[in-house]
Amino acid sequence: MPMIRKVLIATRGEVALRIIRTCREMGIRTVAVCSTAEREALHVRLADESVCIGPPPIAESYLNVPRLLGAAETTGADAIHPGYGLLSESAAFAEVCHNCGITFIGPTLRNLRLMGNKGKAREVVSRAGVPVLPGIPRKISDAREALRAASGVGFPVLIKAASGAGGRGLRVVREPSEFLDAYETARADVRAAFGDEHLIVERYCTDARHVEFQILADTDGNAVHLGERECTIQRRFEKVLEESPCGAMTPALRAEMGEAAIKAAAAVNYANVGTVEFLLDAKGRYYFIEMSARIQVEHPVTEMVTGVDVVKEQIQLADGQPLAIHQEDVRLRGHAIECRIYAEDPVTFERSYGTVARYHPPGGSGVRVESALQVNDPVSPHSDPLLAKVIAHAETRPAAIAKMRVALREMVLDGLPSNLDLHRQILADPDFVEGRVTSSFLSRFGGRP
Amino acid sequence: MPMIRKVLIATRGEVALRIIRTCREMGIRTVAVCSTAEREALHVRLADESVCIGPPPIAESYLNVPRLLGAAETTGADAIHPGYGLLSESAAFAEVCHNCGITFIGPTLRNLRLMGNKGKAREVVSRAGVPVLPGIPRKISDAREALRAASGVGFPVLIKAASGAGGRGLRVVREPSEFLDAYETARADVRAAFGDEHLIVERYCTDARHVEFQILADTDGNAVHLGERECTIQRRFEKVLEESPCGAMTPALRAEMGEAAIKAAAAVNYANVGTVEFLLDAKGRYYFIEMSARIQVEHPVTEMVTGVDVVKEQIQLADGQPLAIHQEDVRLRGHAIECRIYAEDPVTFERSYGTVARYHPPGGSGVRVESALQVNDPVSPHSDPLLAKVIAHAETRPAAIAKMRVALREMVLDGLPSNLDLHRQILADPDFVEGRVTSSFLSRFGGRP
Amino acid sequence: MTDREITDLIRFLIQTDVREFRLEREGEKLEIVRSLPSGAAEATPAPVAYRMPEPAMPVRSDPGSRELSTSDEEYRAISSPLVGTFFRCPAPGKPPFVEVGSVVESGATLCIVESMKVMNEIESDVKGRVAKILVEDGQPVEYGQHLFLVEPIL
Amino acid sequence: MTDREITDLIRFLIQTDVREFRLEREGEKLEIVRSLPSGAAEATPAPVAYRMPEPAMPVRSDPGSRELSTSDEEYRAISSPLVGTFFRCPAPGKPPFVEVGSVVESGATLCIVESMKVMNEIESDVKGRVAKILVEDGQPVEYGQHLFLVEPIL
Repeated sequence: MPMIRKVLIATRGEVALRIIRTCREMGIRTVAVCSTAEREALHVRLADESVCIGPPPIAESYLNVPRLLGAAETTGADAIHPGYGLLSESAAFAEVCHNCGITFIGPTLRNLRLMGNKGKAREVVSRAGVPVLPGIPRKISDAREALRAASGVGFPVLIKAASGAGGRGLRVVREPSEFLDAYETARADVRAAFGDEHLIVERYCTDARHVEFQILADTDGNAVHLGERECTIQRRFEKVLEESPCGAMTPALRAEMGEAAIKAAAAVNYANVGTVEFLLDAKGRYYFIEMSARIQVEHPVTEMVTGVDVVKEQIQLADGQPLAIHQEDVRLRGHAIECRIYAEDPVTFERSYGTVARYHPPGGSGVRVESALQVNDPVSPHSDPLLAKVIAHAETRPAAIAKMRVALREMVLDGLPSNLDLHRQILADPDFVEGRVTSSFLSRFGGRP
Repeated sequence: MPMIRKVLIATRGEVALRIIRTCREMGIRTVAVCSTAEREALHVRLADESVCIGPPPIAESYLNVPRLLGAAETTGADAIHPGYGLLSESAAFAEVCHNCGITFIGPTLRNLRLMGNKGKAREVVSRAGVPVLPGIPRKISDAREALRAASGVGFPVLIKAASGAGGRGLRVVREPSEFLDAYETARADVRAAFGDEHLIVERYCTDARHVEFQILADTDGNAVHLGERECTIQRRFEKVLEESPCGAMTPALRAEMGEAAIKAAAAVNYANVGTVEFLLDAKGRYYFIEMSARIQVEHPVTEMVTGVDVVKEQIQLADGQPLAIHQEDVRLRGHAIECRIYAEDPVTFERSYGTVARYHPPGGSGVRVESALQVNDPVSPHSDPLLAKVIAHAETRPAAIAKMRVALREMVLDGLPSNLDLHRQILADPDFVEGRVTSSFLSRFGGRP
Repeated sequence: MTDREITDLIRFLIQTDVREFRLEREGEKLEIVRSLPSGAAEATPAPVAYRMPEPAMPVRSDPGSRELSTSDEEYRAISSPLVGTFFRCPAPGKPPFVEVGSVVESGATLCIVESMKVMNEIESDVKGRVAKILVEDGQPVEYGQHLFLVEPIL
Repeated sequence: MTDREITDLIRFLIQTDVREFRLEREGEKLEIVRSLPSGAAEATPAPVAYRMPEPAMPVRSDPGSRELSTSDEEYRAISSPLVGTFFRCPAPGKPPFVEVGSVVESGATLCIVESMKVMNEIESDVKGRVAKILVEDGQPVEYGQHLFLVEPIL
């Protein structure tokens, strides 16, 4: 029997609704939180209870730890699900939850602390025998030192934040002469975002695929992987469209990379749901990039091909239950694609705003929608720009592509610009259809890369 | 290569959208038709082309054969999909289509003519060795003769129309003294509905289950079944909730009944998609009732457990392509439930009307929605009262029930009364959960049975 | 500010929700106004034209003519009672039944709508002057589609 | 201000609900307008007759009182700046800070909202007479929930 009886969901939008669904199936009560601007949001309407926790800016609401914990306290929630983004990878938040006797639905405090230090995580994983990209595994704060190190690694290089998640601070530098400017910009960006200006530098692998493995692990060291996701189609290091399985994968390579992913997780004593991210080059060589210590936006493609409810596993593992799935139970069936529908200007690709005037999510067989969008919902700078995820599942990749095309053609979303047409273009692109995608793929559709 | 290039869809609502989706996946263009009241309907918006064919009453629009064919002619449609209900089982309509060189997506003319005569169909199937209920297998038009015959069959008996589909005219008579009244009412009802006052009488099987087999058959005599659907939960002989597989089924009984269903189809040289309906009593005895010569409302539960797109098969078979599925390819996976959401008063169970004020179809993993509903859609006496079908699929029946409960709790439909709460009650009923359902099940929820 | 600094500033601004930016400094004046929706605009959404995933079929009369005829009481619209193909002439090579400006009696034939090889003559239900012909010869028409506007003569 | 200071300022602003910012200093003029929805629009959402699948939690003040306080200019609403439990008394067994009819100075403590074991005193931001106490003692309150209506005394 689970100990968790009531979960406070410290996020909003599609993922809050996603978590509500699984909690309901598990018989767990749910508490939604919202800002004053989102009292009418669907996650608030559909949760068992709701608490308003602050004004619209996320820093004062969804990121406000005292009010989140106050809400957990007054509603008697015994666990907090942080979703993705926001506080999901904050060791500090997990620690406060722990101190208040509230289960943080995520990995251990030690896991979060280690993963928050990308250089250190890279080092630990490398020592366990998992290949990593050539790079400087420690925090660098001095620009001259960084340039020397980068020259040793060999250009092009990627500059990224030593802490924090997402695409913030990421800069590709192709020539030594451009390095110092890029370094200073990245440092400023990262300092503003995370309050920590340390960066790390590694080889930038051009035209590689981004392939990640979904991991489930318990505190007793049992671990399985649920196969891979291909997330190569990105813009500004933000994923746009994901698939499972990866088109370039073979059963032998999957077994090897899956093993490596489990090895990486074991090296850091990882417990809970996590994702081990790799670059896979054209020659079939793969390199560990980092490990995501949370549920990921793209987890549904894994659920479609494996039949495993990743959020349910996450809650059970956080509840201290042993992992019930064995590697030999995991079978991949068919092909799944996810399209992330963002509030985004179709020309500039910048965030767009407006009020949802008309909305029809696609339906039918093999089509899954994750969205909390409603007609009349305002989409403001404080809203989550991820409006909906459309997932198509079919027996083969061509059939999944055909199904997704039909779904995107059926989808209606009026009232603000979105990237729906971009997805329609991607699904019609001959290279995409043939599976010839690399990280530069999206640049052909215009806008800043 | 299919010969069919453009399909006119001679229906509306959820099934029209369902057909559009499969046509798109097959690369077939679609033409929607609508009444003047439904120009803004979703099936019109989403089809490739649309034609308004008449005023709101269906007799002057969706049932108006000359205008339907005029629409096919002006748009160059080479096939017509009749959906279910409306003209789907009209041999006369199929014949006109044939004479105009337009493919009727359904069985052969001979099939439709024979199935339109229930007594004759029953006789042919019985002669092939498939068990039928005791009854009078011919049309009866004289009341006294009918009463004599009914007494021979043994009460209770069921009176039904010799032609036509659906629940019209159906009457259960428990005592000889009630027979003549019921007979006259049924006759008037049937005459009004079908223009043919002939009735047939058969034994009424109390507390039996309604179990039907989905059949696919080509003109070369190849046929397979896709397992069974349980449709026992009915009100006034209209199905409300369906499942696949049936809880009372065993692999041996499925093989036997599936064989009987194929035998029944073969006895009438059936070609296309069809459904063979049986009553299954508590002792495992089964009786052929009738064969539905069309796609059925509840086909999605079969699609969920078999992975077969029944509409795609239907179009291919109507196009003269041989059946590509062999019986040994058909494997049932998991359990699926469908809830039909009707515009229906929750107390009187009479049709309800209004304007859709708020609508959120449930989403997430394993949840399929078939609906063409939009916010601001008017629901009038001329509208299709079937607003949406919600289908849940999971590994086991209890898991599918849990998923459906979550989906129904998530669903938002405001602006007119519906049977959403009735479904929530059914899903919470201990007998339903244990699988103890018979045809009288719904009477416990009030209203006329 | 150099041009580079200005473009950098703009690149930065478009990542934010800043709508208007004005700076006066050392004799320079810079003003940047973005095309973000204003708060007021959000509160009262403008009527949204529905974006069709696919073009609508040409069969329909354009909404403009439909509005004109229903809103303008000067004219009576003659609409199609069936679905078929619109012909202005009784047979190929023959002159049209009517032209703009023709005066017709009630019951006079205005055009043919062919459906399933049957030529259906469409009559005026009013005496009047043909003010507008709304459909091109040989075009498909749907049920209720306006074909002519007739100015009644009392 | 350097460019860097300006971009830092904007980075800060977009985390707040500031909509317009104007600064004149040492010959410099800076104006920044964000595209936030106006506060007025947010404060008065159109009443929606939504049927809740589940009863809402009691934490919320009832909409009636919220309307009263915002629409009625006679009263000023004192709302909760945090999420916690509302207590009218400084300690169990002690008399309440205020009753209906009490006259309070600006800055006077009206109640306690306990959150995470911390007793937060909530003060009146106006001199006035307590007109209504909107929450029961010991009940949970959410952010922005109205706790008291105070009739200002000039």
